[in-house]
This record gives sequence, C-alpha cells and structure tokens, in this order.
Amino acid sequence: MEFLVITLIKLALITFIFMTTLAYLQWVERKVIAHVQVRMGPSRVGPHGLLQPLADVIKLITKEGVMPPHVNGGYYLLAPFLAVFMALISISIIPFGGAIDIPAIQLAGKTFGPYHTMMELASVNMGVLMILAVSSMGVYGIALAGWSSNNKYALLGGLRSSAQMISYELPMSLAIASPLLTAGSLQLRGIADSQAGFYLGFVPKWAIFQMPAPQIFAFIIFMIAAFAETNRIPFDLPEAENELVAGFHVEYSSMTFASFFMAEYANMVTVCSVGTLLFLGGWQPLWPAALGSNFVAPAIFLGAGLICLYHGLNPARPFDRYTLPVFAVVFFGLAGLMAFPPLVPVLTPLFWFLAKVGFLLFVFIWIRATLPRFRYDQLMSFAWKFLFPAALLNLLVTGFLVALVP
Amino acid sequence: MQNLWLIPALPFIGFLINGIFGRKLPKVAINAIAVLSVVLSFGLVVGVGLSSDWGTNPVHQHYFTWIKSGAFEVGWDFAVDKLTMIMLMIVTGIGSLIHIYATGYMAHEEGYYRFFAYLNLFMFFMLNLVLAANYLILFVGWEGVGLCSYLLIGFYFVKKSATTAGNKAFIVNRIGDFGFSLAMFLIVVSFGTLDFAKVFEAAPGKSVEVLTAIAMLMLLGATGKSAQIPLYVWLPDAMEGPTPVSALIHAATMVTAGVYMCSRSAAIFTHAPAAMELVAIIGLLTAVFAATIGMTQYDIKKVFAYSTVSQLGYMFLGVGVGAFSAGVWHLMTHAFFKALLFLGAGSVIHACHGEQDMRHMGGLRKYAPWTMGTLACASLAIAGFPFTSGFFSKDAILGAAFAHAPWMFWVGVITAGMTAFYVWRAFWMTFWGEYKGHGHPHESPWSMLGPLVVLAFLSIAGGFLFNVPKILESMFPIKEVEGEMTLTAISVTFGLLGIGISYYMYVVNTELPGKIANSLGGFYRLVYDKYRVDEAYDTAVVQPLVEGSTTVLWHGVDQGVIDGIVNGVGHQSKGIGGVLRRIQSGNIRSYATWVAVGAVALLIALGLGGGVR
Amino acid sequence: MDLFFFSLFAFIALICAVNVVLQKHPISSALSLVGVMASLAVLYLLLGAEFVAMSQVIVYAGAVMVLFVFVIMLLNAGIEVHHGRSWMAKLLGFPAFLAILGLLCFFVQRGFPNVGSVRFGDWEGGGAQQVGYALFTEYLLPFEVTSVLILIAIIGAIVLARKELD
Amino acid sequence: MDPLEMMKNGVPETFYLTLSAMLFAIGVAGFMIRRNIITVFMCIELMLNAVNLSFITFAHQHKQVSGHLFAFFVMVVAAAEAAVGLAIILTVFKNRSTLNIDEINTLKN
Repeated sequence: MEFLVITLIKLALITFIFMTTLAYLQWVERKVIAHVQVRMGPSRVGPHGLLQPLADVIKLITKEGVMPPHVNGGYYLLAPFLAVFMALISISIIPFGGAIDIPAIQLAGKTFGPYHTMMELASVNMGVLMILAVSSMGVYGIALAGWSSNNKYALLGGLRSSAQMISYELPMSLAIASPLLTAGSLQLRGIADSQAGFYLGFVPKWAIFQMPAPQIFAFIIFMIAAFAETNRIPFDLPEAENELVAGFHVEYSSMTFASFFMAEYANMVTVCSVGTLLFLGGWQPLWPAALGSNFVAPAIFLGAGLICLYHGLNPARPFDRYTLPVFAVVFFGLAGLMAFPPLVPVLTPLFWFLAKVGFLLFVFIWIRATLPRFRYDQLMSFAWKFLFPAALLNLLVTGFLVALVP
Repeated sequence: MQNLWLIPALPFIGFLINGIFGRKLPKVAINAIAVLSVVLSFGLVVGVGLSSDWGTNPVHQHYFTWIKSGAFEVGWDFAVDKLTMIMLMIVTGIGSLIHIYATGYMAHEEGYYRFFAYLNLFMFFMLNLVLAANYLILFVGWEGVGLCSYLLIGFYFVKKSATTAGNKAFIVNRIGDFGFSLAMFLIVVSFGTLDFAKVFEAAPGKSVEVLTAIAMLMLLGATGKSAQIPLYVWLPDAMEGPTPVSALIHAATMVTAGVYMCSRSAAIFTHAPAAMELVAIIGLLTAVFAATIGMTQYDIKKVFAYSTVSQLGYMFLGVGVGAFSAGVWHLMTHAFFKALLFLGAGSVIHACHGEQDMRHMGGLRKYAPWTMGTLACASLAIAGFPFTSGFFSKDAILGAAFAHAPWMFWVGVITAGMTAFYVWRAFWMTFWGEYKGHGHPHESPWSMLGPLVVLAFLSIAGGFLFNVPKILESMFPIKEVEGEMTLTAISVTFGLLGIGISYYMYVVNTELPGKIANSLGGFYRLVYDKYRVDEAYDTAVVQPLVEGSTTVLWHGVDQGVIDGIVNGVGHQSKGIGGVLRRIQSGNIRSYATWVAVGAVALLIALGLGGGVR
Repeated sequence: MDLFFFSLFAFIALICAVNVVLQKHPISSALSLVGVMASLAVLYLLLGAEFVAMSQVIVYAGAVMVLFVFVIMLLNAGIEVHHGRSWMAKLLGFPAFLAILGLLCFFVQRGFPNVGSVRFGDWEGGGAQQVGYALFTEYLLPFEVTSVLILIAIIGAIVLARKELD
Repeated sequence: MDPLEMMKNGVPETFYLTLSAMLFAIGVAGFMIRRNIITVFMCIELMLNAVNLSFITFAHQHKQVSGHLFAFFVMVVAAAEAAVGLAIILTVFKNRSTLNIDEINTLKN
C-alpha cells in the first residue's frame, strides 16, 4: 500500500517534470542554435521567450488534426502513439540519484513513515537490456507512420529509419556491452554505483576512465550511434527536409505531429541518461566531496543569481529590470536548497546527474547546429564498415583486459 | 636449468616469424632472426652444459600429458643426459655455424625466407628428437626432420630432379619409419610404456626374441633415416638440395639420428646379440659399398654423399660391435669434418659459379686458398691422419671391431684406405692442375669462410678436445683392446696409402685413372652406375606396385565394384522417385499439409503406443 | 495476481496469433506477431526467464520483425489474392489444424497431469548470470557453432540480395 | 492434484504448455491456409515462438537453465533464418514479381 502510494507520487512528479523538460528542451534547443548562429532566438512570448513552449503546446493542441483521406486509418493513428509510448517507457527505469529517506513524522497523532525509497520509478534487474529492447521497439512508430501515411516520401523515410535503426543498434549494443564487462551488472543503478570512488583521490572511477579498460572509445561510439538512433542531425535521414520533404511525418499535423517531436526529445533524454549512467558515472561527482564537490551546485546557482542581479540592475533591455531580478531570486532559492544540509544527500547527486545529462543534451544540440547531414550510403557504410568493427574491437580488447588484468 | 623447452622453442619461433612474415621482411631481418634463434639456443645448450647438475643426475622435465589411455601414458617430456648433451652440442653448434654460412651462400637465391624458415623448423624438430625422453616424442622429431629434409631437398622445386629427389627421400624414409613405428608398437605391447628410463630399466628382464625383434625393427628405421643398406638410395639424390642443407641435414645431424637412436637404445641392443651382429654387418657392408661407389663419382657433392653413407656405415659398425661411445664419437667428429667438407664443396661450387663436376674444376688453390686450406684439414681428418679428430674416433671403432671379429677390422681398414683415396682424389681434382671451368673462380665471402675456419679447427683438434668415450664412460663402459698401437699403425698406414695413391693418380700421372677404368671395363661401369641399385629397386618394387594398383585397385575395385554400387543405387532411387513424384504437386502448401497430416499420424501413433508417460 | 497476468497476456497472445493468421494484410499480420512476441516475453518474465524475455524482445520483436516489416514495405505487399490451387490445403487444412490442436492439448493434459505451478519470482534461475555461465561452459560448442551459422547466414543473405545475380 | 487446486498457489504449468500448443496449432493452420509467402514465413516464426514457450516452461519445471539456452539458440537460428529467408523472398519477388506461393511452383516438372 505504502509502496503503491509512494510510487504514484514519484510517478506524478516524474511525469510532470519530464513533460515540462521536454517542452522546454525545445526552447533550449532553439535558443542555443540561435546563439550559435548569432541570432536572438525566441524572445517575443514572455521574457526571453520563456513562454514560447507553452504557446507552441497550445497552438498544437488547438490546431485541427487533419487526417488525409488516402492514409491507412488505424496505423496512421497508432504510429505516433507507439512512438511516444516507447519513448516514455524507458524513462521509467532510469535511476537518477541515490536513496531518499523521509524521517517519521507525527501528524494528527498518527506516525507516517519513516519512508525509504530510491530515486527511480522501477528498478529492473535487466535495466540495460530493457532499455535496448524498448529502443529497438521504437522503430515501429516511425516505420508505421511512414508506411501508413501512404505517401512515397513518408514511405522512404520509414524505410530509411528502420534500416538505419537496425544498423546502428549493433554498434550501440556492443558499445554498451563493454562497460558492462567492467561493471559486472545489468542493473543501471548497480552500474552507476560500480563507478563510485576515485583514483589518486581525485580522478573519478567513471567507466571512461576506469582501469583496466577505459571506455572512452565505447563512449564515443555510443554517442554516435545514439545520434543515429534518435534520428538527429547528422543522421536525420528519415526526416531530411530537402530530400523527403519531412520524411515519415510529412502527413501528420497538430497533436500527432507534436507527439513525434515529443518522442524524439524523450529519446534524446533517455539516451543521454543512459550514456551518463553507463559511462559518466551517473550521479558520482566529478571530484570527491572531500575536495568540496558538494558546494559546486550552490556556487553555480549563486553565481547565476548574481549575474542575473547585476544585469537586472543595469539592464540592456527595458523589461530586464523586472525579469532578471526574479530569476536572481529563483536562483538564490535554488542555491539555498542545494546548500540546505538535510537535502544535500538527495539533491547533490541529482544535481550531478542532471548536469551531466544536460551537458550531453547540449552536445546533441551543438552538433545539430554544427554538422551537415550524411548521404544515405555514407551513413550505412559508416555504420557497417567503421562503427561496427570498431565497437567489436573495443569489446574484444575490453574483454581481454578485464580477463587478464587481475 | 628449468627451461629445456626453450631450446627447441627458439628455432620454432624463428620459423614462425620467417615463415609467416618472411615475404615482407628485408634479408637482414631474416638473417638476424634465423641465425639468432639458433645461436641463442646454442647458448642455452651451453648454459645447460655448464649448470652442474645434469651430468650426475640427468635432468628430466615433464611439460604436459599428451596421450593418456588407461595405464598407457605419453607425456611431452624432455631429458638431458651426457649423450643428449653431446648431440645437443653438435646439432646447435654446427647448426648455427651452417646458418651463418647459409646467409652468405644463399644470398642470391629465390625464396630466401622460405629456406631459413625450413632450416629453423628443421632445427626445432631435430632438437625435439634429441631432447626427447620417450620414443613418441623422438618419433615426432624423427618425422619432422624427415619432412624438413623433404622440403629442403625439393627447395628448388622448379627443377624436376629436385622434386623427384625429395619424393624419393620421403618415400624411402617411410619404409624406415614404418619399421620404427612397428618397433614402438612392440615396445608398447611388451613394456606398456614408451619412456626411455622405464623401458631400459625393464629391458634386461624381457625375452631375447622380443628384444631382438624390437631392435631389428629399430634398425630398419635407422637404415632408412641414416641411409644404410638397403635404404641408402635416397641420400645421394638428396644432394639436389642446397649445399648448406646437405651439410647440416644430410651429413652432420639428421642422418646421424639413426646412430643416436641405436646408441640411445643401447640397453635394448646389448640384450639382442643377433641384432647387434646385423647392425655391425650392415654398417660394414654399407661402408665398403658406398666407398667403392665414391671412388668413381665425378660430382663433388655425390662423392661426399657416398662418403657420408660409408662413414655412417662406420658408426653403425661401432654401434654393432658394442662400442657405442666410439660410434657417437665418430658421429661427432664426422659431423665436424663432413660438414666442413660439404661447406667447402659449397664454397668451391660457389667459386665455380655452380659447377659441380670435378672434371670442370681444378687449379682452385690459386683462387680459393682459404677454402683449400680448410678442405685440406677436413680431408686429413676423414682420412684418419694421425691426431686429427677422425683418427681418434675411427681408430676407436676399428679397435672395437677387431676385438669383436678381426675380419671386420680388416674390411674396415681397407674401407678407410678407400675413403682416404676418394676424398683426396676429390681434393686433388679440385685444387690442383689447371682450371678447366668457365668464368673466373673467386674466393667466397667471409660469412662463408668463417664457419669453414671454425670447423677446420674442430676437425683437426676435435679429437683432443672432446674425448667422448671418457665423457660417456658412465653410460657405456670402455673395453680395452690389446695391441692398440699396431692396429692404429695399420689403419694409419692404409689412410696414408690412400692419400698417396690418389696423389699419384690425379696429380702426378693423370692418364692412369682412365686406363684403370678401361681395364676394369664392365665392373667399373657397374660401380660408376652405383651398382644400378636404383634400377633394380625400380623393377623389383616400384613397377609391380604401380601395375598392381592400376589393374586391380583402379580398374577392378574402384571402377568395377564401387562405381557399380553407386550407379545401381542411383538407378534404383530414380525408379522409386519416378513413382513418388506423383505426390510432388509443386505446391508448397500441399507439402505443408502433408507435413501436418504426418504430424497428426505421428501423434496418434504416439497416443496409441502410450509413448507419453 | 499471477493468474490474472497469465490469463491477460495469454489472451492477448492468442488473439494476436489468430490475428496473424486471419489478417489479410501482411503488415497487420506482422504487427500482430509482434504483439504475440511481446506478450510471450511477459509470460517468460512470469516464468522467471528474465534474460530470454529481454532477448526475445530485442532479437525477435526488435530485429527480426522489423526486418519483416521492412521487407513488406519494400515490396509494398498488398492484400493477398485468392485463387487457391492447393486442393490438399483446402481439403485437409482445417481438419489437420483441429486434429493437431486437439491432440497436442490432449497430450499436454495427459503427459503432464500434475506438474508444479508457476508463481512470479519463485525461481530466479534465468538471470543473465546463470544463462551466461551455462552458455560459456557446457553449451560453448553450440554457441560457437551458432556464431558460424550466423556468419554463413549473413554471407548468404548478402549474396542473395545482391543487385545482379549472375 | 487438479489444476483448480493448484491455481490457489500460482498458475499450473499445464496452462503454459496448453497455450504453447494452441499457438503452435495456429501457426500450423496459418502455414497451411495463407498464400502470401511472407505471412507463411511469419507463421513459421509463430510456431518457433510457441516451441520456445514450452522450452521455458520445462526449464521452470525442472528448475534448470538449459531450457532457456535452447530457447536462446532457437531465437538465434530464427534470426539467421529470417535474414536468409527474406533475402530469398526478395530475390523471388525480383525475378517473378509475385509473393503468392501458389504461383511459385516451378519446381514441378
């Protein structure tokens, strides 16, 4: 019973936060790309366009969902649902921090708790395999969309995406397999825990540094494959505007269209989290708490708050005078939370985890703003002739090292 | 000394590297690898020699169990005792010298890396053979060296004669190996083990018949490997191979394997007098026989080949008359001077741009003084000139022969005379008189001359330096022979006589040989044609085999019976198929239905039969 | 609880399986088959076969069936046409189906009347560790052979699907 | 004891076996009555899955991991088979542009 309640609470929290994150990821991406290209980016709706996502959502919801006459009804509607479903499922098994302990509280004469729970929705023994399985199921959404919308561009997109995803799943799985050899567990939490600790007191034992087999190459291969798995530039062949109009979702509009985007962003987040858990040591800090890694989070927020305050006091734009101080206050509040002793063991790991995921997401966006698109044959030959052998070799070497080095 | 296995392993590594990457490597690298691997293992052998313990209590190392069936067990064991030590010294020492020599000699040959790869492989197997602590490992080495000799004889595989010679060597050796394997089976049956130690321990207790049989079969093997009557025919042809090969494999090491095996199995032979007698007689016969042929040959390498055969005959004589240590001693000294003779011959051939016929040589002493000097030492040694190495060993053998049976001594002495004669004949023909060949002869590079000099020193002083009977006294007690001095005097006289005659015939009065040949007429031609033994074997053995297999096996059994059966079956199934193809509607789904119906039938049958529970 | 899950997913599996057979369009059949496989994976989980369940989803649903869908899309296979030529199948198809179904069920009932019952988590023997251990110790040879088989399959597929078949 | 008795503590393995039998039979039926070669192929996969289910069930019954391994091998082989089979189908379609197995009967005569 208690378990059920706690789980429901966690579910609600995660769903809310995650959905907003997805919405705002869009905004972040637009902003970042804009600044890379020396533009302003969204800045009309709300201060710094902060309300842009909200506007988008409203727009997409209120838009009329056009369903072309020639589409294959059932699957046409099933496809986006599948895509989102598969994208969201994998979030549920991703741990993003240590344990939460809520001391017993006296309330109206009844004692509640003490409660103990982990920062994750479900802890699966086969977490990694589950992630792989779900991500491999993700193809169906796109493929179906491409096929059912009965349009040659869409069909081409669907074909491309299914071929591409199958091809890039192999190097991805191989790249995932090699840190498993050092971690010796399939449970995401266990893998993250296995990377705790430091060499020489300051070099973190993350999989990419971990002796005897540093997984830096595996990490790179994983990231490349991740780009392909999420159909992001430079691998976004399925939705290549200039060849296939919009690829598999050319016939979609309003909510169904939005759900594809949601799926893509959700996949990005998932992939980044997995990468963080497997290679970047999950919520393990970059340097030991003994050297004061616990004060990074407050420091950062404090700094952000101060900057906002400064710019608020001598504003570049008239409304900055009102908006930026508000941000400053928010940041100060966050800093306070981060520094608040009882919350430190809960929030610091969370902070590190989110920071790493955020960094990876930034890399995703950055690359999108930087690189051009592959040609399709290049894409395939890259997967089969370079990435796959490289991953295999890496796995082999890792195996040897793990087996031979005591 | 805990790493005996390194000794053979090093050449093997060399073989692997040269064999696999040799095509790519530069010649320097190939030389370095090939020579170093052998020299290093020589160093290891010396190390083993210097480490004190092996002499008193032989080292025996077990690496892993190779075959295990019931009580019978064969391990990969190596052992070192004094005999093995001597062999090791000879093999690795002379091996490294010849490797060095070969770098100079083969410098302009095709398939350079191939040659050295094979040579290293040979070293590996030979060392296996010598180090072996049981008959099976010995046999592995035995077969291996046979393989390498085959590969190296046929090294110039574009020459038909070379390949055929290789095949001949291989096939003839098969006969011997067949005998040897039979001997091993017999040992397994009667002793239940193949380990030397156990076998020799149990040998005295066994019945003479069994031991004789084993010894005879071993002797067959030995005659194959060591080119004795009746299986010596392959060795002269083996000279088709490069000269270093002739020196290393077909003079110094491999061909002595038979002698080594016999003296290793001394415990068995000593308890089989009849076999001993046979060994002695075969050795003696071979010695004379080959010597007579050697006197008539003109191909310099053939001459030395026959002299090798006859010297091997000597060794067997020594073994046969029970003077194992003398046999081994002669093995060693022979390794020195015969290797030197071959290398010298190689140097001569090199000097004459590949000419091998002595009638087209002569007068080389002006052009190749070093070669001449070293060859002179070798010839002295083989002629048993006093206080050269050959003198001691041959003397020991002859002494033992006299003690055994005087007539053997006399035959041996005469043979010694012939030996001296034909070796020096070759010497005079090569170095004296006028140069009758083409082109300008030239001295060989120092990479070739260096080994020659070393070997020359050894073949002169080898007798003093290593007094093998003394070393092996613990294993083979020395029998004192009365009248030692007189015997020595006699043999020396014969040797000097041979030298003198050859000098007279080939330097002073050069028409004489032709006259003698004419006067002998038919007999001379017979000898010149090596007694037509090859032809005899061909008509007696080879042709019948070919005929029989063609008529009986091929036309009779294969075409008649087997093909008949096959075709019959084919026809039958064709008939049945003609009926069954009615069912084949060519429609997959009907097939599927058939399968389903079949499954149903099966299930029903299962149910009725109560197959489940 | 177990019974509920079992019956739920068994039901789904059966429905999807029937769908595979009855659907006219290959895509529909393929998707129904994916459904079967997914629900079977859940049943495997109930049977304590975590690893096999996961690999079922990854290999079957994730790779093999995607391949099928891909090919169907590529060939743009439409509704299948009806001009039966196999009187065998017409005549015996359905009876054979019934017979096999009946017999198999009969044998199951008769052959295993009182075997144990399955409760989720009553046997943890199917984890990756156990499977991997067995796979690389006593089933090593089959494993290697399978790898060779796969290699052959890859080569064969490539050779078959080449543009020019000469 | 009878299944109803056992249902109190979990699901009788007999149910799993029966389910597997049903799936198998359905697969057989599909194999026989379908004409589209791809669908037929899928029916084969269905049968394989049914067999796997019984493998897993037996593994659970005997508390041995071997059954899982058999299922695993079946899976791998099925994957290989699918690759080759689909390649064949592609070739067939390329050469005669039909997927109807009733028309692919040139083995006859």
